[in-house]
Amino acid sequence: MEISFRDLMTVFHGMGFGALFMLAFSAALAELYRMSAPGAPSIPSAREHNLLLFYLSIMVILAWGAVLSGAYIVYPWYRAAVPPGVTDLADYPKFLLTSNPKTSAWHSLGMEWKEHVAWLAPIAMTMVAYVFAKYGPALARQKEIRTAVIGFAVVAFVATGVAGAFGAFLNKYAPVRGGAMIEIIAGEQEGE
Amino acid sequence: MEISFRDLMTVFHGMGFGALFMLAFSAALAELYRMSAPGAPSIPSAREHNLLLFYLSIMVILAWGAVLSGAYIVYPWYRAAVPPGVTDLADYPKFLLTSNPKTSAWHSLGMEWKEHVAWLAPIAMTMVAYVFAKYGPALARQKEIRTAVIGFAVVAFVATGVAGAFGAFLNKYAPVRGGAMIEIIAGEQEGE
Amino acid sequence: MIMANIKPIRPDEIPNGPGAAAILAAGIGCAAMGIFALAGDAFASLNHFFTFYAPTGALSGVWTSAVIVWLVAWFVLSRRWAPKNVEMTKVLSVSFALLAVGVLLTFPPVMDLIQGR
Amino acid sequence: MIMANIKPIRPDEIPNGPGAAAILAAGIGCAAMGIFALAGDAFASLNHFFTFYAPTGALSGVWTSAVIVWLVAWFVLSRRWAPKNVEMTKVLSVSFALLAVGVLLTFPPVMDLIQGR
Repeated sequence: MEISFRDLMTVFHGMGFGALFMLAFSAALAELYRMSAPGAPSIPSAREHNLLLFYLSIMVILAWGAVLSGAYIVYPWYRAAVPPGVTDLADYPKFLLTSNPKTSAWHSLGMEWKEHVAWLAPIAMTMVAYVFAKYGPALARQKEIRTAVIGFAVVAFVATGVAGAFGAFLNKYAPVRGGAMIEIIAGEQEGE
Repeated sequence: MEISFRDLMTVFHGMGFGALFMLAFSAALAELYRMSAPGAPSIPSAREHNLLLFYLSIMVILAWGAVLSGAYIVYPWYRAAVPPGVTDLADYPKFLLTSNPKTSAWHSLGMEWKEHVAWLAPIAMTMVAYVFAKYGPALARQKEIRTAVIGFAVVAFVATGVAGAFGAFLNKYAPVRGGAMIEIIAGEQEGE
Repeated sequence: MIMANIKPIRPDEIPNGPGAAAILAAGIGCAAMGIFALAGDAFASLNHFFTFYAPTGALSGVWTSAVIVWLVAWFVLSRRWAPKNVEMTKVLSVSFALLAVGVLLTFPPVMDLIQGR
Repeated sequence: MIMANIKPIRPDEIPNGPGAAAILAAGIGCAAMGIFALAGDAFASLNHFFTFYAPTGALSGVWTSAVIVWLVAWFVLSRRWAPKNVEMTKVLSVSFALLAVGVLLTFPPVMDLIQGR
């Protein structure tokens, strides 16, 4: 069982940042909704407030980590130009996809959508965390601000979902590959 | 952009059931923890209680959906025996992986772990949902039951994470393939 | 059974018996999953026996059997414990121990270790 | 700016200005991301201009520019609105409209439609 360096970086990008960010979402949405609900049965304690703020801050870091690692580590490998004379496109995922009309939309729809829409998530989440830090439970009396916070958070979730789902497909149909092989478990021959 | 029938079923298994189940987890854990916390500042309203119960019930359905679709739809394609005379193993993912010592552990560790441990999740989550339905806010006075509910839920989450992460890797290194091709978007030639 | 019964039930209280039954049964189900997985892997005859549905192989029988064990255990425990308060601390320890068995025995390196591979 | 100011601030209340500034700025940043993405796709010269870091291509300039627009907008709005209450309903409508612009313009079929492809 081994993994290439580029695969490993893709795992950090997609699972370490992206998937963790998405997994954190449902709790963030539920707690934001609840803590700022008008007529909530109780005022959240300072501890609850700080816990959610810490949680949102981690999510902001994960969101920026996901888009930056995507744009500066994985994407350059994905879009690398094919050197003259090379005919095997396996190491050039973008050109592998666009070389065939049956797969080109995975790039022209999937990648082009993903690479741009994903950036809405860190911008939106940074705002969400800032506003929660600033207002906290007082959001219950700021109905419009609360609407904006939840609305932007939902859009960030959906944008990340689009990016993640297409990421999974692209990683299947045209994985980035190459770099040193990293052995996780020494090879074994037996099958079962 | 097209997808094979087997790929599509794998998507239903992995994203439709598995990933949705995982995405739902953080909110379920946070709310279970909070609602049943001893000395919680407020008794959850009946509406809150019913909402979480509904949410947990959906998760139970997703968990069973994920393991059953895995075991009866995707896994048979994964483990299909190679007919005599066939030398191209691309359509026989298990044998493709085990034929090479460098990839065999993806099967012998990844798949063998995933196919068994994943079943802990629906069993555990069914118990969690039942106990929450039965006790609800009274869990705050049943410290041990609460510990068991949260402990089993965390194990279900981790088991699903193992299954999902290896699922993603297996889907990359030895995807199930074949069946009718389903066109999502008509082919186009242009690249950018 | 040693864990059953004991504390009187206050009128406003749901007894802990139904919860204990569900929790212990879930522990039993998880342990059964691990034990059957190991058994199916270790013995060719059991592997054959567990092949309830050929395309899914032994996994079909392993999970079906584990689920049956879980549901039967739940049913039996529920009938015995439903109206009672049981010693929850003991139930909890046993349940988590059984869960740990399930987690460990579904982990291939542990399976292999036990089989001396 | 028409949205700014108005209601008196109660002493126990945080004014809505800082929140409004952050929200509107986020809307502006998202819209900027969409607009720059479209511009970089539509005009070869802009595509070239946006290539701040060659391996990442135009995306590097598109996102950097959008983030700068967002942060500058946030800074400016914060300075103007920090101590005030603003007409939040208007701010909200405009922010969601800008967010919608960002969502639509980052969707390739809409990009293509606008460019008449």
